[in-house]
Amino acid sequence: MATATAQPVERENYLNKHYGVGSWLLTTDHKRIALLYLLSITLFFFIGGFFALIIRLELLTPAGDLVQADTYNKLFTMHGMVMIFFFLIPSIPAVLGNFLVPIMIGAKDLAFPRINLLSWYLYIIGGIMMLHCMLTGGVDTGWTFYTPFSTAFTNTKIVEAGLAIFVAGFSSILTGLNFIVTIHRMRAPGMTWSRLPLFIWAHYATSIIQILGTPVVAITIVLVAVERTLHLGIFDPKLGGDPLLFQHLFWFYSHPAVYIMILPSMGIVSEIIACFARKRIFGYSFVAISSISIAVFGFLVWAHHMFVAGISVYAALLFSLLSYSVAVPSAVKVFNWTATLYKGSIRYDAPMLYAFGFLGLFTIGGLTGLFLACLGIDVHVTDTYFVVAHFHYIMVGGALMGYLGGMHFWWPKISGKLYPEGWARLAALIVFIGFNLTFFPQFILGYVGMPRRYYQYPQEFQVLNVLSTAGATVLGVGYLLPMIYFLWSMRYGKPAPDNPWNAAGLEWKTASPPTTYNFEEEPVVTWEAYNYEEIDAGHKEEVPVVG
Amino acid sequence: MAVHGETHNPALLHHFAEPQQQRDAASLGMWIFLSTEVMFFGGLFCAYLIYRLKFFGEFAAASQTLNWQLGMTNTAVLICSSLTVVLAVYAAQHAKRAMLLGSLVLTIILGFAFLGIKAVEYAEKFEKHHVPGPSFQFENVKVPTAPGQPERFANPSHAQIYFALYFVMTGLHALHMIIGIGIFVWLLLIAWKGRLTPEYNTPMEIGGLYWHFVDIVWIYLFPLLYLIDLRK
Amino acid sequence: MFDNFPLWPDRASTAAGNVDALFIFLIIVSGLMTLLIFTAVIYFAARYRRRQGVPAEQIEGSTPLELTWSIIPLGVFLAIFFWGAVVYFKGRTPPRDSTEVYVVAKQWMWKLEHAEGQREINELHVPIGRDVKLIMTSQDVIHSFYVPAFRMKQDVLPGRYTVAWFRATKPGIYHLFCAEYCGTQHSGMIGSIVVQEPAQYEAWMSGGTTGPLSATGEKIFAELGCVTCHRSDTQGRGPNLQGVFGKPVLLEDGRTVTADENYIRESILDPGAKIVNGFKPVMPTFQGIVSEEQLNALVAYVKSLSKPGAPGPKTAAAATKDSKAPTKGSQVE
Amino acid sequence: MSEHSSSPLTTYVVIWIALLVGTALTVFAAHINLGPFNAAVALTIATAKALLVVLFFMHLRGASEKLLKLVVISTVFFLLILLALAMADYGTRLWS
Repeated sequence: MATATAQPVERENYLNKHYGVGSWLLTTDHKRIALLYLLSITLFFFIGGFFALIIRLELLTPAGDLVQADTYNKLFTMHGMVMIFFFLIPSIPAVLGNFLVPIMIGAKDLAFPRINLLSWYLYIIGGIMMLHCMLTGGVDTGWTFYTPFSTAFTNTKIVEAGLAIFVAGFSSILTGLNFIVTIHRMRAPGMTWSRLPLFIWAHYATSIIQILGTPVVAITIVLVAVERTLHLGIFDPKLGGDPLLFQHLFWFYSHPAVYIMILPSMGIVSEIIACFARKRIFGYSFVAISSISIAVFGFLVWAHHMFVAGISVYAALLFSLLSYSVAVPSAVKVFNWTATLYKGSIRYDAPMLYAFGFLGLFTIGGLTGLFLACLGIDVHVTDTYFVVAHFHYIMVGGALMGYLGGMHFWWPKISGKLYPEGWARLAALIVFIGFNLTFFPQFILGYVGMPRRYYQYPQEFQVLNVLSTAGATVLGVGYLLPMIYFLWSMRYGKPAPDNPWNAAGLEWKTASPPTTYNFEEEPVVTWEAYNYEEIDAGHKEEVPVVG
Repeated sequence: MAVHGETHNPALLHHFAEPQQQRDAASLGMWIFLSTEVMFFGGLFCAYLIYRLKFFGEFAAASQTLNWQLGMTNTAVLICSSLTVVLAVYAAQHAKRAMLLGSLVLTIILGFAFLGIKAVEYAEKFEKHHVPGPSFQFENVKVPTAPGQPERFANPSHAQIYFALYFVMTGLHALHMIIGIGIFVWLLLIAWKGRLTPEYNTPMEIGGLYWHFVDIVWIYLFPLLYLIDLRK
Repeated sequence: MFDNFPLWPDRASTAAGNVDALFIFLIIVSGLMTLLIFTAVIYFAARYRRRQGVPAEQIEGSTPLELTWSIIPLGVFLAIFFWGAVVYFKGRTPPRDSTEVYVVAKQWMWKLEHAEGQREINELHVPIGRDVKLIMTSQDVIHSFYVPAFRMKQDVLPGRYTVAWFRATKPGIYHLFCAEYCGTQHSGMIGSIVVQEPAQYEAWMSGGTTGPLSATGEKIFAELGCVTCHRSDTQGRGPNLQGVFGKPVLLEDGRTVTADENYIRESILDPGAKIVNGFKPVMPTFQGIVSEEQLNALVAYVKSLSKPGAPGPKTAAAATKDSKAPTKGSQVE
Repeated sequence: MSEHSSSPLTTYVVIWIALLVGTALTVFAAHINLGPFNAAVALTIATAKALLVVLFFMHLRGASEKLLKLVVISTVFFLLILLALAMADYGTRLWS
């Protein structure tokens, strides 16, 4: 990240205040830590993406011809573990959240800057363990570690992968802890709860899940490791244990974990839509509260992953019913974003295109969630490509779309440079098309019955798989493009003004890039969030065009 | 690590406006960390609950091989240490140096006493082959039953699940004790150097919160592990 | 019989129609919702694109509107839930007089045994129009028995039985998949369900067999010496097993359980777990002594003792408690 | 936490004694036959002891704002969710 190239007259900012490797590796500046995260999660994203590429290539033909069955099993396992624990969960909170949460509430830093740095180091230690595990054999259980396969049957590196996730989990916990304390204790004068940007509300809700959910999966992994090394019978039916207990404990975290990925993305979309429609978000308080209710209700629904796993019929009924309780606040959000567009003054800059993309993909992902929560349908489609398509629509279509939208929206603030707008719009379009081409066929594939985690499959599934692989190629290009032009812009991009979008929010009231302590003097907030009416009244002239 | 622009209060980190804000942040941070800890143990309690209901007889039989007198002693030891901790916090807030140092030393001694007793118990498990794993033995142990009911022998593999949970739960708790003692040794060190003052004693306060939490975990572990079905 | 590009799976069981109807309903509902949202987004985006001198109109929000779009979806969701629950409940409750097939899954094959004694591997012959109940267990890891054409899936767990059922409606050969990831050859753990007309099926059934599964079970029952304690009178050291299956059993600790397949299985492998009231826990465990197949045969035998034609009066301790014990399966714990 | 409200030393000693008495009571109750209530009694006493520690030793009672109380209550809530919903499966498995 040797960014700030010497330019003649440059303001002092967080990028150029100190130089040298040490000034980065020992930094406690939340913005620099965010960039450390950005670098590392991008690395893991491309590692995970590389696995996905080979998976899709293998599935071009029904026969298992490109790789061995064992290799394929390791590929999808590593793809899942890397993408979930080392990309999606840290992506928005640890990069954009880290960068923006303190600035948006008018603080100089997170409450515990050194713990923030510790989080990154834990993440890196976990990441290195994961890489080491992958390079020396890998794991083949699927990211779900189901027992007794993981504890008694596979001979791959379960314990090491488990420990990597355990360590990365503590990184996630500490990030969440830092956010909650920061949001409670570090708000600038006048920044009341009802004036908080929805991005902050979303991160607050995310942090609740990180703090309460992650430890449960951590201890579950410990139990798996103990069981695997000593064969105590905790999850082994031969010794009286119950493999379903593992699934309960695992999904207690791993279902809410989906909301760790999607909630911050929803926060970003709220910011973008408000800015590019020049409006206060319709039903601000409902959108804010829906974030919290998604986090809370998210803990009540985990066993909908287990409808055919052998749980009691009555528990299945209960969990199915509860699952719909999460659907309501999600629907409320979508309706409110749509309503915000009404009578707005809408521009289609790249971040807004990503937000539109998010709306479309999340709607489809969310609605197919209704299918899976519905007991009668779930029996048929669970563990098929229908599920694969559904969660990719949420976690890639939703979370990643939001992440990219956010990266574009705040890139001028983060780097102080403008990216090429035309390329960015093109990339948004390519991602949207490529994504649908990749994953929509998988819904059909699932309903006609192709089980997931199959490395060879019956002939009749081939056409849909070829379509999916073709889409993945397009999607891959779409993901590469932003990385290229972001890097390009760091050197050749035009310097960004402090507020290129004329956006509301404290982060736009400081310099681009901000100074080390974010603000020259502590801001005092006297306005509501998304006060676009005042902003636009103040700027009678046309909004400056970017790019 | 922090870069101080104007150094008026060395303990106040640069990004806080005032000491009060810093204290409140630290204490909230600790409480939230304890939430995480509760859920960390929570997964184990969930496993315990389900297997206790499933294998009640074996759990009772296995529980009764434990020495509840030692368990009770350890509970008392921890409760006493909680008192010394709270006295240490009080002393730090009221600038009573001798009381502060004394309470900290006592806390550390009590912490070691707890671990010592625990070590005695663990040693006994090794001798009796009650450590789960290849050498585990639990043959011909009768399940406690009410008078008049037929007797039966405990299923060793189900008893093993009890001991697995026993070792994971108490082991994790002991690990927390060891970390707690580490924290208190550090507190003793900075108290010795006179860095805990009525104005600035946040480390003492949040270190105390942690210690009390570890105490509370034991308050639950004691009856759940040591006192199953003793009446028969 | 497979097209190269199917958009809809074969519909070959009574459940398939129900699931498809619900699925189509859901497609319509979610299609309408998607249409509504997409139309609104696209229309607003076009209609209210930025124009010089036309500022956005600030709208705070509207509580009635919020309530409307919370409550209406909630109502729709509840309707979906109820319909789904009904379909699920039907799919989980095997009809009483089903033909039984015992399934043993292992890495990476399906072993199936008809109650009549026919054994098959990775292939299951069934007639149309008859309810077939699958009693499944696994020798190693978790598998899942999945027949897309029947819209039926059930995980198969080691250490216990799980149950599923179907009634085939259309002759043909359908896929049987393992749907729960189970190791290296997971995707090779596939087979076929051969659905035949009753006449063809009978012809197939008359092929070589070692006799009904319950007869095999009876033989094992004698060989292992079970019969010395579980006598068909009240004098045995163990309960008389005549007519026990499917009935509630009063245990020595006062609980009542229903004697289903899992209960019989547990009683063989872990006899001390649930002791029938009035008996001593003297039975040794058969864990590691009987194979999964033998276990299935024993279960089939015990069940056969409760068939209407089975001999012997209901004299077992369990049976005498019938009148007192609640008839519905009651809860344990 | 905010205004450093330390309870007077006598309170600490009283709580300490109460905790020791609670421990003795737990052991005593475990030795008499209360049928299924043994576990309930043990857990009730443990919860009472935990409450004493949280309220007095951890100064939750004197905390000036509701936030810390909310943290404690919601943590307990989510722990109970984990236990209760897991039991919703295990407790009803034998019904069908």
